[in-house]
Amino acid sequence: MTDVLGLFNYWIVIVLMMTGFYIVIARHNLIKKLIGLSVFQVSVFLLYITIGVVDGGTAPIVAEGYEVYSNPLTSVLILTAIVVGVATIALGLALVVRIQEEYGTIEEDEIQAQDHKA
Amino acid sequence: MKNHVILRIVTKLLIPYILLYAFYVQWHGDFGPGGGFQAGVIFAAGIMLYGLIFGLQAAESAIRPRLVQSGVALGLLLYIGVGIASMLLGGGFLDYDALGHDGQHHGILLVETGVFITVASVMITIFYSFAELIRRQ
Amino acid sequence: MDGVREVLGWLCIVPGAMFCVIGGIGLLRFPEFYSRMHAAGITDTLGAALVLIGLMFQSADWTVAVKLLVILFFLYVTSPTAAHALIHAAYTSGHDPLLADDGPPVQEGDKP
Amino acid sequence: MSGEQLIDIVLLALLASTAIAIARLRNLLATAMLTGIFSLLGACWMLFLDAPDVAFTEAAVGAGMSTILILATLCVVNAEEKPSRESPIALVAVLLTGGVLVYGTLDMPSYGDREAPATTNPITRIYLDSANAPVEHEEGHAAGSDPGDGFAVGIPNTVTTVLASFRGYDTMGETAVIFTAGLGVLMVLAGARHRRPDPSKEIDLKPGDEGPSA
Repeated sequence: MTDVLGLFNYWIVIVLMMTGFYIVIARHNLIKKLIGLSVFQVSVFLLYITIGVVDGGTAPIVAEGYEVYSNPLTSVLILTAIVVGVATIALGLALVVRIQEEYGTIEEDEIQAQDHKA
Repeated sequence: MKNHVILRIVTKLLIPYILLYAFYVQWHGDFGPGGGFQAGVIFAAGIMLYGLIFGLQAAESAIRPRLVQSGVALGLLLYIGVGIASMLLGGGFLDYDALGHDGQHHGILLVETGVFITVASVMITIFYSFAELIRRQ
Repeated sequence: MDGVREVLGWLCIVPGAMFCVIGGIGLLRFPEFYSRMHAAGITDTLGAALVLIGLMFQSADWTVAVKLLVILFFLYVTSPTAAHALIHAAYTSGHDPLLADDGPPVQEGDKP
Repeated sequence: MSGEQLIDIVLLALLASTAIAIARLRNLLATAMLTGIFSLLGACWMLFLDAPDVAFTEAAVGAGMSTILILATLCVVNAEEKPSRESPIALVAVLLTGGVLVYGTLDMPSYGDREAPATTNPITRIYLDSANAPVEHEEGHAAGSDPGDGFAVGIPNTVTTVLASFRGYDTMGETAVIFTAGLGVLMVLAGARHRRPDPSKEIDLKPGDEGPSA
């Protein structure tokens, strides 16, 4: 088998990704779907950071006495992604509040039932 | 939340340190981990703590919703203003070398302050609008 | 001097870690909410404090030690308050504690 | 099995178990708390992977802000997740995609080795060198204009340098995203203030057609 320890990180990231994916698909509660989405996002962040790691390297802050640094580029990408992720989650939650006000429920199947009826 | 004496005293003790830490994170972003986003979120968390413990009225009188909503646009304006300024001074858009001798330093600090204002104001407006809904219920 | 600091550091970190483990086990084993909160309290205050003090001994230079001291102060103020807020909220929302003469606790076979 | 790998595996196991607990739990309040714990564990793991800036943001934003937002929504909505029949198709689809992804990672570089293309790429070296080279070049030398000899920014924290100086335009776009998200929440929720709290009394909530919630 290829070195399990080396690829172990990626497999766990995939497990997290699939759990988030499952929550978004299988659960009918809208808030649960948003939480599933944020789980999925965190796993993508961890995937990028795992790619950027260098053995024996320190944080990408240049200081005397340290020569090997981990990759700063992946960190920058993820910094942007985290904040955008929270912005979208906040908007999604505001919409959930409005949906609950209009439909009286946040279960996806009940909402669809009301839509077909109206 | 009025009768929590211990919580009120501890928050009165902690909030100055939280806000001070937010500014430290903001301006220390060049040398250590930190920057505009984290500082904005920490600042907003300090205000939210104040709002939760001392009530929405106290928080809204401390930081007016009008001021915060203008802060949302102000931060972005500051960011784009730095870009335009560097264009007027001869460099390209958002090219901080044109801002003078130590242009990179000043440019990055100004830009991070713009991000700080926008992120802090957005998080506080979201908190105010949710708290408004809870209070109306 | 460094050897002594190193040993002192480990002398603090290992018991701190042990207290955290004990707190965790207490969290699982105790029958109901209030005793569990007591166990969680141990992990927060004593375990974390000992680990922090141990790290202070082992820190390379003074700035790191001062930062750890500030963290210790912050932890000493927030974690008991958090525990207080949690228990106060539980008590006011009518979650009454399991007293000694209440007979067998929730799970059978466990002596209260 | 060095000590570091042990910490790595324990943190990953905690992360995976928290994610599975989030998937299985019915009680929304407990799920909100678990999301906070999940983000905090993610932040711990990012710190372990030598990315302190990202760990800082993930902890402040993920554990702090999104948990507060979800709790606020739960306060307003206070709904309980109703047990619903879960179709096995979802599980099959998830397992299938997971299997294909795992197969995909088989020839990725192993964790942290130095010959990985991401680290040996010259671009990374340029960004790292740009941080500590002292600023001595003359005016008008536009940063990033000629990546050949590298450009000096003189700020130790490479992540902030790349974020604000080299990718300044992207960060501006990102601040615009936060601006629009704040605006969106304001417009969506501010509308609630003008409607009467009691939706049953039907006045022309929506001009023309009859509101669904009558």
